[in-house]
Amino acid sequence: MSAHCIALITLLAPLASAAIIALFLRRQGTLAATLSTLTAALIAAGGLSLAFTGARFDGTVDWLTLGNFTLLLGIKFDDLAALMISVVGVVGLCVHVFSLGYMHDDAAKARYFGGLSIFMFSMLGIVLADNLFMIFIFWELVGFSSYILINHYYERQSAADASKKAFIVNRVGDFGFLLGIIACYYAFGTVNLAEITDKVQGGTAVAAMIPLLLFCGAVGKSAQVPLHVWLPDAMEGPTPVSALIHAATMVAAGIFMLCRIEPLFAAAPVALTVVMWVGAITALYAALCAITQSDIKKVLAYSTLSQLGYMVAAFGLGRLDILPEGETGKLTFITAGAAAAMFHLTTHAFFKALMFLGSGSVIHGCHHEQDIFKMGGLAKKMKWTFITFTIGVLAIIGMPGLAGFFSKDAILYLAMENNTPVFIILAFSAVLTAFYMTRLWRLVFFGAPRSDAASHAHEGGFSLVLPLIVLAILSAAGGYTALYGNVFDAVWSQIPVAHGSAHTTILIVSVAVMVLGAGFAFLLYKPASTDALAAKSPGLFALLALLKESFDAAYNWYVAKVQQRFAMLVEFLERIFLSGLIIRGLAGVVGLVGLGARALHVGSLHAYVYWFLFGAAILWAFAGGWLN
Amino acid sequence: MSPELIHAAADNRWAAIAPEISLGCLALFLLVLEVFLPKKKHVIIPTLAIVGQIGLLIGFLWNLRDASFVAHETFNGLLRHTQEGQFMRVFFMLSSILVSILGVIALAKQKMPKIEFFHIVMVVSAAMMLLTQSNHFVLFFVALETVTVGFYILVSYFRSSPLSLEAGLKYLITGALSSGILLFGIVLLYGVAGNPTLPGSSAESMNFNALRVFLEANPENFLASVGIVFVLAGVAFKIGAVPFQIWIPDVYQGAPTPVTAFLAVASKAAGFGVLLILTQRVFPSYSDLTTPVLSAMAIATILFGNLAALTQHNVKRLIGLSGVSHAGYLLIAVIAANTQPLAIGAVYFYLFAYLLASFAVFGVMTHIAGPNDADQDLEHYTGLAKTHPFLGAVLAIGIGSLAGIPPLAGFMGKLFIFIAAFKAGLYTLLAVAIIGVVVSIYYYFGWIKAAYFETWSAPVLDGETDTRPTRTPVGLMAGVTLASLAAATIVLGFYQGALGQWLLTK
Amino acid sequence: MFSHLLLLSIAAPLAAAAVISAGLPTRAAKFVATLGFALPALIALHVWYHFPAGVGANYEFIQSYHTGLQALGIKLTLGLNGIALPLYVLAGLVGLAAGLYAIQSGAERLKTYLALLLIMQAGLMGAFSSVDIFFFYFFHELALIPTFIMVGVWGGKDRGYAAMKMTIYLTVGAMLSLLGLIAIYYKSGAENFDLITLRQTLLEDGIIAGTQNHIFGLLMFGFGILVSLWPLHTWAPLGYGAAPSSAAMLHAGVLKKFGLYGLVQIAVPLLPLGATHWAMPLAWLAVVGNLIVIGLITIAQRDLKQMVGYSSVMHMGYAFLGVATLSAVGAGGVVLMMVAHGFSVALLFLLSTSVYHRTQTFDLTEMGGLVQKAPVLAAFFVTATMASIGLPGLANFWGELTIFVAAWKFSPLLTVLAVSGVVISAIYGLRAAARVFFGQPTEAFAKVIAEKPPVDLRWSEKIPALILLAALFFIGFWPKSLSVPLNAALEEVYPSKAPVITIVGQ
Amino acid sequence: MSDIFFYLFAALTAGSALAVVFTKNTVASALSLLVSLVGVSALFILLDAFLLAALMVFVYAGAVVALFLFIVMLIDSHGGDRKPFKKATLVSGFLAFALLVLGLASFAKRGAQEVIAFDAPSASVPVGASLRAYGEQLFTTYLLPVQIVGFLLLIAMLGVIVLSKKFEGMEDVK
Amino acid sequence: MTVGLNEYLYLSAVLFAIGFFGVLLRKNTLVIYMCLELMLVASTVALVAFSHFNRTMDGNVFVFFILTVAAAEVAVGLAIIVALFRRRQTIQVEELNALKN
Repeated sequence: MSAHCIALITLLAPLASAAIIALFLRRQGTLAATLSTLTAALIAAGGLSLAFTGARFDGTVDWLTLGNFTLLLGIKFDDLAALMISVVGVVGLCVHVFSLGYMHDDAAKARYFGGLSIFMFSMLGIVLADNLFMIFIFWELVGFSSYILINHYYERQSAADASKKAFIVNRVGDFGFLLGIIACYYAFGTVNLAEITDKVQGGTAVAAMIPLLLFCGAVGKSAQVPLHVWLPDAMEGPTPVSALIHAATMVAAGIFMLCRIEPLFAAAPVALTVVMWVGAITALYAALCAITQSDIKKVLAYSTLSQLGYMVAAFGLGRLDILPEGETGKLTFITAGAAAAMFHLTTHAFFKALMFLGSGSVIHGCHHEQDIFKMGGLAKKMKWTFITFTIGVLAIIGMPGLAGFFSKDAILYLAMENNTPVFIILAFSAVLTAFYMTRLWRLVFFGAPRSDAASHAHEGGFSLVLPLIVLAILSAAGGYTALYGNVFDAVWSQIPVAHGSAHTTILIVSVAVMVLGAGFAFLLYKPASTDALAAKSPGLFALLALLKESFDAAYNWYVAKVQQRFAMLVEFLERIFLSGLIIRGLAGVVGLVGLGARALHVGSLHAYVYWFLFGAAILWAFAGGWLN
Repeated sequence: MSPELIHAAADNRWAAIAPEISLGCLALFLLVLEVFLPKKKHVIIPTLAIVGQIGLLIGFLWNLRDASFVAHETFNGLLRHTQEGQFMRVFFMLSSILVSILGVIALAKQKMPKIEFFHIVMVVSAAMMLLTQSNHFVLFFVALETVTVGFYILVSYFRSSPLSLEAGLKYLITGALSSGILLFGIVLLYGVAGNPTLPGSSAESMNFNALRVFLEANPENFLASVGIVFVLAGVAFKIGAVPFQIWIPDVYQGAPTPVTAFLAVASKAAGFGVLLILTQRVFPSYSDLTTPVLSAMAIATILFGNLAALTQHNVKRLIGLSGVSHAGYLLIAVIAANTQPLAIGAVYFYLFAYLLASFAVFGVMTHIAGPNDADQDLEHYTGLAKTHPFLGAVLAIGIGSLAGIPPLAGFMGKLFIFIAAFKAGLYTLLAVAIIGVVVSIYYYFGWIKAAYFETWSAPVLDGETDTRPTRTPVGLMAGVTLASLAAATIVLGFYQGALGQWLLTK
Repeated sequence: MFSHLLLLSIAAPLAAAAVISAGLPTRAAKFVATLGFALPALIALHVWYHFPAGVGANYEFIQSYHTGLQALGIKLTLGLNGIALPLYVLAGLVGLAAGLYAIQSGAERLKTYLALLLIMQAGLMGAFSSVDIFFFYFFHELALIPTFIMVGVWGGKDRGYAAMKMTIYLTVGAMLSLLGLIAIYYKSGAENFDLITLRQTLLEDGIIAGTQNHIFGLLMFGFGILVSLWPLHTWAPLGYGAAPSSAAMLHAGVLKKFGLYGLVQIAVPLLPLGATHWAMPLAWLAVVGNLIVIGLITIAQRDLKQMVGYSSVMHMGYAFLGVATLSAVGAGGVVLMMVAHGFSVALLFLLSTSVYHRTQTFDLTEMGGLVQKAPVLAAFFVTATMASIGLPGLANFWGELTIFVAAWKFSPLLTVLAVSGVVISAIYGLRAAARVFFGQPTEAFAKVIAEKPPVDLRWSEKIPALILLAALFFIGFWPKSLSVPLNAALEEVYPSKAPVITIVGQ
Repeated sequence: MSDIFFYLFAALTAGSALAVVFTKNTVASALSLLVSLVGVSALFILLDAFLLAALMVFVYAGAVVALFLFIVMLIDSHGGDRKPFKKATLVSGFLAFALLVLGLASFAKRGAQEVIAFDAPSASVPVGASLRAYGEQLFTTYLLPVQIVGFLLLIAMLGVIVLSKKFEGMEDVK
Repeated sequence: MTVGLNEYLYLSAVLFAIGFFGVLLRKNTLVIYMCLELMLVASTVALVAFSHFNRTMDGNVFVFFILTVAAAEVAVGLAIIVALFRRRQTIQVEELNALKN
């Protein structure tokens, strides 16, 4: 079977699965789950085989031609796509398997797995796309699948609101993205990624506006400030969904897309700077917000935001002045920042999916209790979960030797080399990361159970544990690029690696950061049912909470007070002026004239004779030429 | 007798006016029957009148293939037989039949002598047939006055109703006034054109051909101009063009419904037939005068008719005023006919569509009308579509056609006029016509609304009587007639066939 | 037989309507109506399938019939090119869906309702398969008239006013466009209504610029009213709010596209200079008026049906913008958009009514949580909403995307404003879906549930909905099925090499 | 000589016409009409239309005015109970009169120029003088109108019957 | 200066105007009707004059018809007036306005 064929099957299988579920398996939840999971396995198998057999190809087909506009659909399977498809395939499969257990008793299982299948289809579409229009198409579809999955518990008002918010906020980002694509189409005459690269490298000037507009898409999808507001709310969805979509893959699509269009940024450094600052601010802001959260998933959500900020910042940091030596045979992108971002994306996908699934396991064990202050003592009751979650925590806070350590180091190194303020911000964010993750970890797993639910907690079934183990292994080992062989060389070779004194410095910083954050957290938080920070420093706690609330408050204010009122004002104006004054007024005037004309028929013959006289006079005047 | 006289007498080729003669004879025969038939058997006379007329119409249509008189003049130039004339003959015979049919229904509600009604209708129809073939002012005037006098009688036919008589009086006085003006115009034209000192003058100066020659030779004669506008004023009265339209609502309301139909359709058509003859055959060289006159009339007519009808509740007045606006549209075509021969066909087509639609509507009105024929309110139509779906459907089709809604015949008529007007470059008139059509939608729609939409009607309390008159059940003959009118309106909208082809290639 | 397929697709529903109104028993009437709706749909599918690949520039399946207007250059010429084909298919399928829905709707006076709907269907099939621009207009009107009656008789609240307003607005629009078409007919010098001949004539010798501007202005505002161009749109939400669902489906889904189709197929290609003159104003009206102002107004709606109505007005903004780009890309986008919007808005109207049957209200603030009782309905509704807000994979996306692409070249600023419509439509679309289906039922709705537990979508609703959904998905996944013939036609009509028509006397 | 007669009869005609309009009494109006018609018939004689002059007297003065008088006697027994003119009527009447005078003036001014070049009729046989000429015209050229007039009179007669006769079994005047 | 056509025409016009004025001014239906007759007569004066001066016969013959028509008209008109009077007991036009608006 040719590589094209495998790729196509991999891409279309989940679509078929979703279609079959939607059409025939609506009431057969178990069958639907099985089908969807098998599809996920097929994707993982197909994706990994493509990636690791080294098949690299592209191909297009004409999909819509109108006039001189042609929209092509095509596959571009290079190292970047191979890396991404591997991540999506593996994490996707894990989440599917986890879901089998987690969603076992859900009434709407079929809908859930159907949604997952659509998501897999859409995500694969983004990964494989060879042009921006195609990316956009699947981009939107990803948003849609996210919408249905967040809205899984639709009887909850909060879920309905969250799904709506996610979709609309994403649309705001897509607004810019689409404009960027169109601008790109006219600037380069093509939206094909390879052709754009050629043109840019061939010297075509790039207006900073184009990459920035495209970046809007990433801001929406990867939830960067100021469009980050949807992601914490998206935790209303089932936890495996959060793991897959809102941590590991979909939100990372923004980073992936940036890497895809990296040459444009390379040609427009201004845009790159903007991206860098957005990322850095997001990283810091989200980390600060995470500190005050009490919902286990919200903590993880803000952590995801923060890590996404990291990746974006990394991308924005751009190239290292000293290019590392290395193979450039299948080079499709050229800078260190992008490579670092992709690296962190990969490791983050593993450990964040792990932690989300772990939290899912916790929630499942605690009968859907999500408040960390009502947990405690789970280390004993849920051993597997505890162990794997711990690995995840260590990975994210940068314990040397685990996956997160390497990728975070690469980013910090790049920042240190390129931009000191950003370096400080990122380092501080890392401190905070360690702080809040440790806080979470302690509160959940240690001390005495602080609620009935926690005290009756138990480990879930095999399908819940297995994915955790797999992901834990990956979180531990995923940072060793050598393990992947040379299939992702185009990416891995660009990862900035510190040498010499820089290496030492960064190592020290990294470890210091971790120790500092974790240490503070250990000092501050004992397993308790109240927030220690709130008790000890209410001012600071309130400030942080305010920080978190401010965006939501601002948006809510905008929606309720500005947008809605403005809409009602416009409607009112239309009703009063257009339909009222102008239309009804005109009708009224005509009606009055009509009444007048009607009233001329007074019934008296004399009046009528005067009409005749008048008529004769007028005609006379015409005849005499006085009226011509 | 001198040879010329013999020749002149021999030129009276009576065969050329066989339809009119036979119609007149049929009318006389009815009177004779009334005298000789026993009282009890008088009931057959109306049926006989209708059947006889239908027979005449069929016979005439059969003989239409024989066009030996077409494009000839007979009766020493008093008559000129044209294809349009043949068309108008059919038109008037048709309307005579339809009026007779409506008359049967309407007269049944009133205790009135019947035979005279049919007699007068037929004589008037015959006179109109001659009128639209006239080629001489003497014949023109005599035929016109026959029509007018006939209408005086018909309008006041329901003599037990003061309203009918009042309408008769109003029609009488305004009609006589307009006849006076018309006559004065004719006299002036006759006098000027017979003036031997002027170029092109003729001894037979009341003959249209001679008059035309004279007018071409004297393009800016004041007396001729006055004569022309006065003649036009007389015709304007017939067609109900502003400012000679003012009598219409009152007379239409007071007149018996079939007569209203006759006035609205046949009298107006006769007016337009005459107007076309005059503008096309007699006054073309004075188009610099007639065009602005008719244009001003058209604009005022369309606007006035539609606006005045807007808030009208009495359906007879309503249809009268809407008829005024139709006259306005037709006037546009008459003006366009100066440069676009197509417009002539448009006028005839429009008239024909108008006949079908109007009689459909009047047919329904006749059934709805109560004992007080002048009181026919929109309110009487509430729920019509539910209680009498057939009448409702016919009404809707008729009104739709009058409003010019595709795919009904009335739309085609308007379309032809618009095309002709466009070709003639009459953009202002066209704009006014469009405004008129839009305004007219409102009141036509109101009528439909009354019949279809509003199912609510005031409850009849104890001790009160329902103010709405009882509706006459639809008889066989009326049913067939109304159905064929409606069907013809629809078919003619889709498929104009030979009729369209014939009218539009003139 | 096969060469007269297009005629059959018009005649079949008409015949069905005639047979039904002749008074069939209800069961038989339903059967005949099903046939009357199915046949055009089948013919549309047949024609679609057999449409010669890649041709499209020429008219296929062409047949001419004489109806008696040859003298005016009017013949009933039926045929399809790549631009007409998509709309023809749209008409067939939406007609079938609306028809099936109506047959099972249990409306009062069902037979009349079905007959009217069938007439509408015939008009739609005719309008999009007419090569003759007169019949194009004619069939549009044929389809339009039943709408008024259906709104007036079977409509919801305010139906009287809504029907009246709709009638007057649409009459104005129709009149203006009729004038425009006549103007093209006359000014082209071809004196022919046949689009093919007109094009050829104008290719050789175009109309001078000033005249083109006037004619295009007429057509733009005439068609603009029909398509609800801001600020001439106020009839639309009102009318759709009041219209019975099948009528709203057919009108908003198909009939409204007539105006855009006229602009794309007739006005822009034949009047390139006029189009250029008006492009900017049109684009600004479309973007600021339809997209932004109406978009905001849509957000402010509380009534579900009104909201769908307003959203349909808003989406027309994209289409107008596409027309204004005067390019093959834009025009193609408009056609795709029309088809997609037709299916999706019809589906939304259908489902809104289904929602109403379960909630007894259209007020969005009085519903909620319906998904728990009717998950399939919810799924359909969400899918329809997604389609209407342009989700890829559903048909609407292609149209919007291509229009945006075309618009950027025309004016980046306007494109930016227009793309913001994507956000606006997401806001109101999702909000409506959420208010109706998600969360917990409101108190008012809880009461309704308690009294009469809502059931999920019935088959009588599901089948029409599935037809529409299937079409949305099919085109969404396989746009080529329409775009290949469409593009072939556009290459011919909108060649990328300017100017389309050589201009004399400029 | 005939000039004097002309002015005499013209004055008589116009004067009595004014009297028709302005006398209060309806009977007086009818009688004035009679006088006016006689004046006209005298003018006809001046114009050599002897037959028409006779007809004018017989038909118009003799029959029509008699009919008028008869009806006046029948229904208008109170005589002229005309209400005094309202102010509005006076004003509009005055305006109307002004319009008519204006019209007349313009008619005289413009029309006169066009007919001024007339030859006075020469001494040859005046038209319309001979009865035979009427006969020939009416029964050759104008035979058709004569027939139509016949029908016109018939329907007029029928009309009068329908409007006035008491029919058996028909609803009638109270 | 002999009396020419002009003088007759003036007279005719004056008569016509007087008739018209009478129709305008008078309230009594009968008198109005008389005035209408005056207008017809005015036309006949012009007609006969034209006929005389133009030396054509047609005008005179036309007068013949006019007289007949006028007679018929008067007969019908008076019948209507009488019938109306029988029902309304008045022939004043301002009271005969049941039909209006």
